Amino acid sequence: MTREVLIAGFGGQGVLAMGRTLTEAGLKEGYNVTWVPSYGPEMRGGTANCSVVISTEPIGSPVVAQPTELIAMNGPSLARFEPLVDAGGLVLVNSSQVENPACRADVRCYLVPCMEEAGKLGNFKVANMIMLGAYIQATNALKLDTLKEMLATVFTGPKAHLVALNIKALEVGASYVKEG
Amino acid sequence: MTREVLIAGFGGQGVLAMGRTLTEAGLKEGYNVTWVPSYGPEMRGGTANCSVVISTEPIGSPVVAQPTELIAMNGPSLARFEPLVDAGGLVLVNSSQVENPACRADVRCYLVPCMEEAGKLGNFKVANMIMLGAYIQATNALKLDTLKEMLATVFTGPKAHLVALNIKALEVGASYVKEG
Amino acid sequence: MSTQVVYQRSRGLQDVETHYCPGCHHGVIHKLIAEVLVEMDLLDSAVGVSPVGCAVLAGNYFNCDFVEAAHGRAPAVATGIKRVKPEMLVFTYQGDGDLASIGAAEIVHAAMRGERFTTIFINNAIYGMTGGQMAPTTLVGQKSTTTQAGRDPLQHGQPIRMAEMLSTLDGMAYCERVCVADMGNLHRAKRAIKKAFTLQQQGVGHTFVEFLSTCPTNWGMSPVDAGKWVLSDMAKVYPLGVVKDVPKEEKA
Amino acid sequence: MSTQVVYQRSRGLQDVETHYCPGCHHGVIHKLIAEVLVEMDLLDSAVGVSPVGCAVLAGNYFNCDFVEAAHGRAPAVATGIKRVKPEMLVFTYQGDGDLASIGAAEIVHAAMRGERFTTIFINNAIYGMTGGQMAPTTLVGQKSTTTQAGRDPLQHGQPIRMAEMLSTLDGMAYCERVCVADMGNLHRAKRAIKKAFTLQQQGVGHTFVEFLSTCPTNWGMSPVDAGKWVLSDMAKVYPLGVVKDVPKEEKA
Amino acid sequence: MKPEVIFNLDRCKGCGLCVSVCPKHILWLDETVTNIKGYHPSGISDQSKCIACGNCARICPDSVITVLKHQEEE
Amino acid sequence: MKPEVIFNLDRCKGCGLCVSVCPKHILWLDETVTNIKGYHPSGISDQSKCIACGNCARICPDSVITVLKHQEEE
Amino acid sequence: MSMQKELWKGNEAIAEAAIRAGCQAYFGYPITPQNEIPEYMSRRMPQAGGVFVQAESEIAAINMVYGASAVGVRAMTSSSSPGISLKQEGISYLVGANLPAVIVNMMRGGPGLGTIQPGQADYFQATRSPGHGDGHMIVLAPASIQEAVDLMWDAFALADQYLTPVMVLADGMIGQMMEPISWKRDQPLPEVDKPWAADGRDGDGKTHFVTSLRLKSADNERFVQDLAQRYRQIQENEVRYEATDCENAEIIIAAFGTTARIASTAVRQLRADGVKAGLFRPITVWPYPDQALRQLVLQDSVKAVLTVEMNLGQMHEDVRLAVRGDKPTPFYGRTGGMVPEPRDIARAAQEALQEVSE
Amino acid sequence: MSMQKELWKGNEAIAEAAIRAGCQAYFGYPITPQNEIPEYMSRRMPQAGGVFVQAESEIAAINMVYGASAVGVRAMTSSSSPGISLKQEGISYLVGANLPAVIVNMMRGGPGLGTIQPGQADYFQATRSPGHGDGHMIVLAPASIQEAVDLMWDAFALADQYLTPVMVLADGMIGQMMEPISWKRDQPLPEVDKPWAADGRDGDGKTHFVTSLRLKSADNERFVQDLAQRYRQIQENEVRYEATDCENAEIIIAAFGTTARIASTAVRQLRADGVKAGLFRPITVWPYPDQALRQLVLQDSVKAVLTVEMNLGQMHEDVRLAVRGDKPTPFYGRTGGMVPEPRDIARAAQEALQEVSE
Ligand SMILES: Cc1ncc(C[n+]2csc(CCOP(=O)(O)OP(=O)(O)O)c2C)c(N)n1
Ligand SMILES: Cc1ncc(C[n+]2csc(CCOP(=O)(O)OP(=O)(O)O)c2C)c(N)n1
Ligand code: SF4
Ligand code: SF4
Ligand code: SF4
Ligand code: SF4
Ligand code: SF4
Ligand code: SF4
Ligand SMILES: [Mg+2]
Ligand SMILES: [Mg+2]
Repeated sequence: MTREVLIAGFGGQGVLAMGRTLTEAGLKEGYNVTWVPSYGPEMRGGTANCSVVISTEPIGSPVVAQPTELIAMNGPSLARFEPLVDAGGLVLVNSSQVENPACRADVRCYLVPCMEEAGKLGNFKVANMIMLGAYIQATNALKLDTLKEMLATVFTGPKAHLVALNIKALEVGASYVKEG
Repeated sequence: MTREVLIAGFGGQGVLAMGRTLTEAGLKEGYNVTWVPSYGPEMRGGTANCSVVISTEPIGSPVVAQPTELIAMNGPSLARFEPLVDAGGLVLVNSSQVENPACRADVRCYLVPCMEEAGKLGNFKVANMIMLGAYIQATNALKLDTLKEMLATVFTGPKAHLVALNIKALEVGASYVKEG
Repeated sequence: MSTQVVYQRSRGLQDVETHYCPGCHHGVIHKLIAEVLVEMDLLDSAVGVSPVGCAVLAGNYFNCDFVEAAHGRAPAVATGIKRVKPEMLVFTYQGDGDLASIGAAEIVHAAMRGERFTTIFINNAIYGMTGGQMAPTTLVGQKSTTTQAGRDPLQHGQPIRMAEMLSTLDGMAYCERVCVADMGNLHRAKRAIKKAFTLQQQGVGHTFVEFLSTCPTNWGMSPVDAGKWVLSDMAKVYPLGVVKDVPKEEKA
Repeated sequence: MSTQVVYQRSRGLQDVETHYCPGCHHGVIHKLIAEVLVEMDLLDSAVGVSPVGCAVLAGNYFNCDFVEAAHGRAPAVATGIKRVKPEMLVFTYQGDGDLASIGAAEIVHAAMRGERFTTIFINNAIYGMTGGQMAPTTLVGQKSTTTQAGRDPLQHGQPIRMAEMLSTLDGMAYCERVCVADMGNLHRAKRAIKKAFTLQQQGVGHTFVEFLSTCPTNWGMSPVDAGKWVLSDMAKVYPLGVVKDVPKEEKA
Repeated sequence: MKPEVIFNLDRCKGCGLCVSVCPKHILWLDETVTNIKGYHPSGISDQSKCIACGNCARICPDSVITVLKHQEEE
Repeated sequence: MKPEVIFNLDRCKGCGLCVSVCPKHILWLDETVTNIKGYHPSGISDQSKCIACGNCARICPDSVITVLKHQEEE
Repeated sequence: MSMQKELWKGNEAIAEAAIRAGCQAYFGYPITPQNEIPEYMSRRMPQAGGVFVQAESEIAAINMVYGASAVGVRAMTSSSSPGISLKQEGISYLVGANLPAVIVNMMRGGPGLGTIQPGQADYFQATRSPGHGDGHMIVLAPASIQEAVDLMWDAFALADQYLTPVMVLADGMIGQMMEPISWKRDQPLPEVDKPWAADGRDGDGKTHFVTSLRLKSADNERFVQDLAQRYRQIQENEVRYEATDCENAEIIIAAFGTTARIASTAVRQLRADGVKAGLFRPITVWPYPDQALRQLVLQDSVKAVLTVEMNLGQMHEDVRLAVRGDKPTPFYGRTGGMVPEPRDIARAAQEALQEVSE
Repeated sequence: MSMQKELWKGNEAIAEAAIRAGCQAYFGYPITPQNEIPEYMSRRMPQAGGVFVQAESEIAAINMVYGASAVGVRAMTSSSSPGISLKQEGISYLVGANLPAVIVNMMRGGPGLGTIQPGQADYFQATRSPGHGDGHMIVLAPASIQEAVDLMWDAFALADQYLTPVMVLADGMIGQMMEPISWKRDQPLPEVDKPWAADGRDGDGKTHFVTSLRLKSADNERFVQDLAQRYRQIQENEVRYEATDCENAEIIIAAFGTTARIASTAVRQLRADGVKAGLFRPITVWPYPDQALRQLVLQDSVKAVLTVEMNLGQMHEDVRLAVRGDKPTPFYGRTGGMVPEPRDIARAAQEALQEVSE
């Protein structure tokens, strides 16, 4: 099993953090994992993206050129990267940020209104967690519980109250896919 | 014919100039010539030397490692370079600057008291011209007249009066070898 | 009805987007230079030298010729240009890492020789382009990615005041420190650029305008707060105003 | 009969000949440093950093450890040393080409950081080692092999005054300009070295002693005339005396 | 005299500098709008209060703003 | 007190700095002698005039000179 | 020693590994894509009792390393391509003064300012000419963060043992990516006696003079010949490489660093497609595993050796030197910051085989 | 055009030749053994209406050249080994920005400060890696002052034609010696149209931006591939060498520059002793006359190719690449500032032949 995930969006949408959380969770479940960010001035105010590979085999190339799965957090990212996705692959779209979202016919596609849902949870920052929940649900790549456990170790001390919120966000995202 | 001349002495004795004059004269007579100075901090206050090659053939190496002729303007130079001279070669010694000058048995040797003779001519600076005269006389490498002609083109204008002095110096040096 | 243009995009800039972060003063300073180039009719005969730093792409933004220099070497590149093309208006545009750190020797010597080009020095107290490391101009106590507990004078020394240091050199003819953090300062800054370019054309020596600038991204401030910090904190360490004005002193 | 030694060769120097030209002040200055090292009992714990320049072989002459630096980089090398061996007495010995030209960035930054070593700066207004080219410190009108008609301010700028320029930096704790052209100055010079070393040990910041020195060979003067020229001409452009003394100012 | 303030909205980065220098406090960042760059762009609340001082345009790092003054022909 | 000025002649480069700082003008360069380095070394003309001030030794770049003061035991 | 896997960013892992291996001083200057090294060092070095200085330039940094090393302290610097070019004189001085040092180069795409994306075009600079004069560095080329971490111990040990600068030659990919590692080696290297260090006179008053100046040519030649002798020792004893699936392979792919790990996927794909492909990966690119490669190439089964690099063909020259025309040596390269994809490499291998069979 | 012979010092002849060839600006910094170049330029350039600036460093000098060249002016610099190391970043920028420039390297013995005596150990740096990234310079290696003088015209012409830095790679011997030359070429090179120069906007308002930054990897790759294309052209069209007595030789001596002229005496001595020796002397050491050498070496008569250099064997690698193991390729080198003597070279050749016949 090799999943090659590309996660892309505006700088500030938590795209890199989403990738890191996913990678860390993959490691926890015993997979080989790699994470590579896009870096440099192209990040500045513009877009950000990262490649995550989760595999049962040793990982050769950590760069995802032809994603099996794309998470597009905004319109430009969808436009730029959707054409690269493997036929039969998966595309997750943050539909709050894309006008008239539409996907290729030969890929599995989910629209997740991350901002709206995050707004409902009272914190726009968890938009990426919502998306991550959706991703897990849509792929079964990892267990949702693994992520939940991780959250408990990430948010400690004065930030402990964020655990529940983030778990909630994961679940909202997941449910979105189940239902969608 | 290939003459490989090494000229050595204290800095300030006109060693490099002597070599250049010789080289220039060789060129005038249609020979292939090269001149290489020693350079760098070893010159500083210490010793100076240069290699002159005069040849009927194209000159490969301009560095004189095994001189056919050595002009030693002081004791350290004689001590350092005499052992390198070709057997049957020529050694000219500025005997004014060398205590108890003595030469190898297998080389032709002339002692020229350049300073004393220069003193007699009223100008210590022509010591090197005296030695050059001696060299020409001892080797017949070039014509004394070539050098004399050159002097007329080197010293012009306000320095024209130096021509005669330098010609005289060449002749003194030459006569020294004739007689010695 | 007649229409008067109070302000429109300067012809001195190309009609493209910049890559600068929101509210970064690089963009504001670019505009001022562009406006002066237009007002002095220099677009055809000016050449700018861009640094390695956030302004590395300046040549894509200005509507005049540009040469991109190696990190810190803009003064040497500008020297090469001005010496062979004395009729051109030559200016460099350098950040504080570029000019005050790696390129310290080059600016000192261009100023010493009195090279007849103008330096526009963007002091934002940080390495912007590379993500917020300490610059020689970083304030004491200021945090950066390489001084995470704040700049400590014992470890890192105290901020370097380039305008003052370079003004000890006889080749420096005109040196002023300005900023664009409010409208009054913005107007003064533009006048300083114009004066520097004018003096360059008169061949009086090196001309130098230091801008206290912002880096909202790496300072972790909003653009508006960053502008306020320039006035409240930076200007204390780097006083605004004319540091040296040889032509004026000579007249007086 | 008892015998008192008024002066004998310093134990701070190795018993070897130097390669310096007759009468060159490099030799005199070496002696003063060596004497101070002996008097302060530092021979075992001092390390000098020699430049690329006539003093490149200083490590063969001094009776303490030495590290030979790349041209101009002695302040960086000394920084590397002092940071990892703060208990050692570290000093650099640099010529004006080395320190004021190619190495301008390194000395500016060592001074800015207040690196706790001592710079001995030998300003002889020329590149000695390479045969007499213009240095940044060459006087206006002074001839050199690259300014054969004399240094021209319009072409080459005016002499750089390193002591004054560096004293604008907060990291510079003590900066004095001295010479050894007569006995009074020689004694003052030695005191300056001792003071710099003492302040270094107290960790107050960067300490810097600039020597106006001679290069009889490339100036084309006798050693004695060269010494006179230091006092008559050089000292006019480079005033002798204390330029900065932070510990003293703080006390006052 | 009728001032007009024109925004090239796609170029706006929502930095707020224009807002901070408007003497009439009539500029604001519209959080309900996101432009193609992902920013909330600047807008004018009450054009009639504008005095056409040009501050907003002069400080805008991205040359988003044009300020015009229309004069009734007399 | 009997001053003594000792020269390490082979090290002397004949620069004349010692000569120039001797308050008693008793040092000179001996043009009749050339040492192994090719220089005319320094020498003292009248040792008895020496006041053992040490100037000559202190300024000599090549540490050629040692100055001693011999004291009659009292 | 914990063998638990931890997720690390390449740059930070390398910095941490250096500290754990016993590095006592770091001097550096920011440049993408290696900024996390100085940033991490600025935090951690003081905690570890070591020295961190943000130098005013790459030149100052390498000369600070020179100073620290000259007084016997384990020191390192890091940079990326343009910054490494600026260090050439300093590296040559380290060689000339027999000083140990570790230099990390996170290569990016050149020439000039180029891009900040990964590249491998500093191979020649690293392996052929660290500055002017006859000098070499030992050059280690890790293909994963784990290997980079492990090699930091070797880098410092080799530097001390052979009194030479050692370069860790990686690229922006390895610097920027994260992957799991375990801390296999957790003991700092033992202190090494450095009698030549200029850290104060010996008890008997003997001084130390660390210098690369040997004004007399004969002295300098003696030094260079001694260097050459040491280089022969290094070539004999320190060659490292990894050969995977090379036995009886019909095509051997030669690649180093990031390109090699990408090529390993290509090799798997090729094998899946029935092509007997193997991967030859030098770990020391200087000294180059010349003999090892030659032996493998001379197998009857081998029809071609395909070199793959992120440059115009630099290691390719080492491959050609090893193969000496005995087998075809095609080349596939991406440049300027572009990273090859496994399928491209696989295709190049297929094409190479086809050409041979024609 | 006067064909009369004049005695010139190498450094001064090169400087004068540059001016006569049409060089308009010189930027340099003193270093032995090339000081006479800046000194001469400081006198003559202003007389010739050109620009001379003594830069504050070698780095400043190469960047001044970069500036002058960027606005379309023929510019040069010169230095010697350590100074050339400092120019590596700048040279890489010239390559990256497609800028013509001429750089003279009067090599001395390295590494580090080394000696100021002649050396040839910057061969790798010159031919393999002008700085980081995939770049090359055309490298011309004169063996006499006459040739150095003549090559100055070629250097500037090639730089303009291929928009590339060109290095004249000589050594202290050629810089310091005097020998007779004649001014064979006395016309300055024609002006070249440089539409890319940043010397003011075009009539239609088009601006020029001279840069080596190509942030998008794809753009940078396109640039590097264009470079590679130009390099292939250069390799096809600009290879220069001299082969003397190589036909039917039993041993070919391969050497460049000063070593080659010394080897020519050795060849005469060998011929006098009845040994059929020949001399292969590359004039362009990049591009290397690979094919020409290979052809000569493959002659049946040739038993060995002896490479002679003043280094540990750098051009030797090019010889081995050309010979591909088809003939023995022994090496004789002096290092660290030592200059080989003809008899040593002759002896090495004799030994090489003996080894082969054993
Ligand atoms: C030789 C070299 N060293 C380092 C870098 C990396 N680098 C790029 S920009 C920069 C500094 C930017 O800071 P500054 O000059 O203050 O400009 P700003 O981005 O703040 O405007 C550095 C260190 C480089 N490109 N080249
Ligand atoms: C990188 C480099 N550039 C240039 C040189 C040549 N060089 C040797 S010494 C020197 C300058 C000497 O002048 P200064 O520093 O004033 O010392 P002085 O000899 O006058 O005491 C130069 C340029 C060098 N060795 N290395
Ligand atoms: S990083 Fe800082 S200096 Fe650079 S563009 Fe962004 S805000 Fe401006
Ligand atoms: S060249 Fe000048 S500085 Fe150097 S030793 Fe001689 S006199 Fe002194
Ligand atoms: S022109 Fe002046 S008043 Fe009108 S919106 Fe802009 S800043 Fe406000
Ligand atoms: S200043 Fe310009 S970019 Fe910033 S918010 Fe206003 S219009 Fe937008
Ligand atoms: S000790 Fe004083 S008085 Fe005696 S010789 Fe020396 S300088 Fe003259
Ligand atoms: S000062 Fe010293 S070297 Fe000079 S003449 Fe006097 S004794 Fe000799
Ligand atoms: Mg900055
Ligand atoms: Mg000097």
